[in-house]
Amino acid sequence: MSTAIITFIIDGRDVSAREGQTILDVARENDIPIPTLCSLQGLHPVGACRVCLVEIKNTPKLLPACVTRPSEGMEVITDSERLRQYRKTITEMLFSERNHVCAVCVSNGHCELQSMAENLGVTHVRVPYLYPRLPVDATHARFTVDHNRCILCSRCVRVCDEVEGAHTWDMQGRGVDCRVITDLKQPWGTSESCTSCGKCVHVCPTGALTEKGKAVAEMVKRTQFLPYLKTMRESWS
Amino acid sequence: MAADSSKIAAPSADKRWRLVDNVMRRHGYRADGLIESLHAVQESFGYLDDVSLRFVAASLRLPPSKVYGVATFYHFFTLKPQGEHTCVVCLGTACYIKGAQKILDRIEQDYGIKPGETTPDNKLSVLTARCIGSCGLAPAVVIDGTMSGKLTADETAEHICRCVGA
Amino acid sequence: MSKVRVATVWLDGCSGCHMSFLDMDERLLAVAGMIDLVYSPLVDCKVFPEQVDLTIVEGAVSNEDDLHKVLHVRQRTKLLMALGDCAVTSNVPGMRNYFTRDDLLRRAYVENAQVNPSIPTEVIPPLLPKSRPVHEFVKVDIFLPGCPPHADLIFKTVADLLEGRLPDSTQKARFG
Amino acid sequence: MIPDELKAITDAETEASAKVRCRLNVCMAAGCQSCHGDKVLKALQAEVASRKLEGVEVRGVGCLGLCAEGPLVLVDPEHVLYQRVQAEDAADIVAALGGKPVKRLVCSLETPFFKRQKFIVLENSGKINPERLEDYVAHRGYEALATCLTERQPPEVVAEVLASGLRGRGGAGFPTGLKWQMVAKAAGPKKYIICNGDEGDPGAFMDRSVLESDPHRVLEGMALAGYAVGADHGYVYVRAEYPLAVKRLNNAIKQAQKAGLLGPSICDTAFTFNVEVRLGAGAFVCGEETALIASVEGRRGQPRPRPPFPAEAGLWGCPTLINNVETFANIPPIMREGGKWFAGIGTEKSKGTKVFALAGRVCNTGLIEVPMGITLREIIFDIGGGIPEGRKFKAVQTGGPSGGCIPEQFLDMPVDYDSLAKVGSIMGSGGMIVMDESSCMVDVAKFFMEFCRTESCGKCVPCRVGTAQMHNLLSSICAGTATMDDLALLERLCDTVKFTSLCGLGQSSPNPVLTTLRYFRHEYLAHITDKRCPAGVCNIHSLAEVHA
Repeated sequence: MSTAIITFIIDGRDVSAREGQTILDVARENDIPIPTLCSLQGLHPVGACRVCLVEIKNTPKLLPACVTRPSEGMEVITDSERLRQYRKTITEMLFSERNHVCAVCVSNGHCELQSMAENLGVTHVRVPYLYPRLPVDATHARFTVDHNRCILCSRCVRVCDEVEGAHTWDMQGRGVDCRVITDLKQPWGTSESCTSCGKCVHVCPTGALTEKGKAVAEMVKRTQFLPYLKTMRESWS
Repeated sequence: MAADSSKIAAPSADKRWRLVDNVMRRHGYRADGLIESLHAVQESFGYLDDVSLRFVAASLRLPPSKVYGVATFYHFFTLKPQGEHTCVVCLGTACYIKGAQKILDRIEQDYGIKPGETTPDNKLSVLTARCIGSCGLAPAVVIDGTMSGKLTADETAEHICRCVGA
Repeated sequence: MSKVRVATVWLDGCSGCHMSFLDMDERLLAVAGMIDLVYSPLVDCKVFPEQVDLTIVEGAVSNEDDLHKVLHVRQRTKLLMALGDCAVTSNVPGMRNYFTRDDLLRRAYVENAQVNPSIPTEVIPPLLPKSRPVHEFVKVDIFLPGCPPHADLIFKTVADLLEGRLPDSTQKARFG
Repeated sequence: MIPDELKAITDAETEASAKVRCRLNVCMAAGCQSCHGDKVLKALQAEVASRKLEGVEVRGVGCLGLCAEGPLVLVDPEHVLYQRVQAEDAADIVAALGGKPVKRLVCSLETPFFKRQKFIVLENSGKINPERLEDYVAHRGYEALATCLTERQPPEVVAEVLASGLRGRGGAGFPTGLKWQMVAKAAGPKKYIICNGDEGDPGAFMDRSVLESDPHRVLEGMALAGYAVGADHGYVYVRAEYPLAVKRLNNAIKQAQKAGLLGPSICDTAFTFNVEVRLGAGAFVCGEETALIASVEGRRGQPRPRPPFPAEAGLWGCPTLINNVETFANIPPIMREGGKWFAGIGTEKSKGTKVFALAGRVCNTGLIEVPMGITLREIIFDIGGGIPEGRKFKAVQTGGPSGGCIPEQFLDMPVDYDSLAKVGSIMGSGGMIVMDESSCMVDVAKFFMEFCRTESCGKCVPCRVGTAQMHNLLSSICAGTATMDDLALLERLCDTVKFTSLCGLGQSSPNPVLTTLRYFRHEYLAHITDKRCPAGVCNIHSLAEVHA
């Protein structure tokens, strides 16, 4: 079966996409950086964090690169003053939403939110901090969930459902009251469905999910297993 | 049917579980019957608790977290038992323009409860609705399932007093 | 050429940013040659002077004294720099913000007190309801996050300012 | 059921009604029921029975429109409308039959409220008993379905809808015919029809009224859609907050199934169409197509990015046609009278009529249907009877939390999709809330933002955090504690949320703020700089409190 090839333009460069590829996939293949938070290779994209929005010529709407498929001749702009401003504001919104105290976080230096801010030149947060009171659940033998540092990207929910197949995690409530939960919102340590595989910890972009007893320098997340598992399973089935 | 052969036993002998099970069976114990099933639980028991959520999750073969996620996403569902009497104040635009907030303030003043709360003696719960579609009669309140329109804060207070006192 | 009048202010912070400032080491000599340090915890001066060219603020605004000070300082300063995460984000001082002021004081001065448990009413300035970053109260011209910001970054920023340039906005500075 | 059988029902109904000398139509829609219309119905029935009157029929009908004056009773053939009827009035009303009407209860039908309306969607509303299939059939119900199934091919049905120029009545106004065409062309052995009755706008009750007053019309519209696009299964998604509408809809589905108008081999053709009711559970965002699909599938009602559009991949990945209640209700008359007839009503780009729920600070609150292109002034001051208590008009809010507040200077603007969009609002589903000088526009913006904040699904960052932040800023403006910097931040957040949110709810959530900022900026400034609420609504903190 021949695969259709689509040629289009990203930031003035001619690029080509195989069928099924998203703008983000093609940009990565061509070393064109597009910031992302909720997207992770090996998980279904959800288009939720909105930092990967790109401009498409002659389209009034901004579209998320992680789910948008290119069409022939499409002209994509991944970086503009307007996009930078939106990305900055969205990042600031995330910092304001919960209690991200980088200085005392075990993920300090390995955090995707922190480096997003650094790369976008976010030197301060212009929207008022909301300072919600949120719990830390350390009932699991090996892992901790700190809701103060969660950005609700749903990577943990997806990896647990799509890859591990346990579906221990889900999201409760809605709006700013959303919270990731295990089983019936019970302490993680009492979850009957959790297999303690730790995939959720390693896909978590921030210090919300961490391993117990790890020092700052040690708590580096490893996500390489994901595309590998995915390939293995595809070849298996 | 495969689902029937491994049917999940009801949590207790309470006959209301049969009503819940009927709804789930009507939907073939399929996942898409989840919201309808939760409606059935709430209609039968007044609220959703861990026992009923686990029962529904097991019957529909759904992860508990997913059921909990759905139950908390929809504001029509409540995970707390309600008081003996309920007063739903509509907060649709028309009702808001015509003073629904004053009614809520009055209830708070009289009973010390805010929307979503129940009095300590468990007599009265006050809730809000985003719009009950009775805008022509704004402001509207639903007391123990009966809708009344065009009420002032005083009239509502009297009305509640009659219901709770009775 | 007259020297640039510089002040540093210490609000609710650990003084680590001031330490990092001192970590400029030998470069301090070069800086010292160009500035007049008119007010600072590092010098003996009780009154914040008028017409300060640059004020570097460390720490979050947590109590009434902090608030009064930062408003006063802003009035007398041309350029105001928020130095470090406490000044920029409220950082660790802000971690008390999920508790009410009363709960916090009771915990600190009553429940955890060994002797004479009572909430102080004198000497200690009253806490604001929340500990907040400086820019939520006054205009801040330059932000330098970090806990603490690295001495090199402080030097580069200060050097830029002393040479009359606004600091390079693309330079990487990060929280934490 | 075949066309001849439908005709037999019609004939039987005509014959039966010939024996009826006099008919008392009691409004049994939720509005009138809530002010004890059901007791009026019972009292009238008892009165007629006790007097052993022959040829007098007392029956419940759908919405008569003027909800503000309910309970309403319409007496035919005299065509006298009684308002604010109580059970105690039954004796007087029955005694007056055939003679002089009961003066103290009469509501004139010669007012603009009734005269200026044009009924297509509501043509049967208040005329038929919504709980009887026969009554609907006698009013040419299911005629269009029977004719189309036996005489016309599906593409012809789509062509008729295209020719009508009908646009979606749920909010965005996408051309209905195009949508049908997309689904009809989509490949797939299985397709679905969804009727969106998740009328979530606070201040809107059009769908509720249609479902309560004429449920078969919606089912017929759905079946026609199913035939046109090749779907054999439909879902009606109704708010659980509308128990009466749900009851009548379920009743109508059962009747239609029994009569062979739903189910297998409809009208003795190969066409099969089943309809199921799905209850909403209180989530405004489920009015958004993809969230609605998630909800029908039993999941959290969170939208997903489009494309793919539901017309290509909707319910369980199958091509799915989603239209709202009012859109489907327009279909039977379009099929009966022709697309050309429909296109002759309304304006060039907005055809037909629109049902509005008129509410707020206006004399005649209730449900109205008007031709597109009528002006706001005609609606509010003629049909609505103007502002009560001699107060002054300030703004009219259309489109709910996704719409905007339109000030006096645009009152003479025609009501159509494009004109409303031009002034920063939207047609929306048809909520129309009138506000007078006693409303503070900042407070109104805050009200809508509070709504969006609690209805935000939480999936995308700008809507989840942005609506909460904007609500906080609006609250502090209302409290008199905000600065001009806060106002600038509010405007920046509006822009970010509008252009970066995932779905329509988020993208349009700043609209009430943007329109009030555009037309009532002075009210914002009064709160911020003068620490004063011009309407006297907001509880402004004194300066001393602010500094404390």
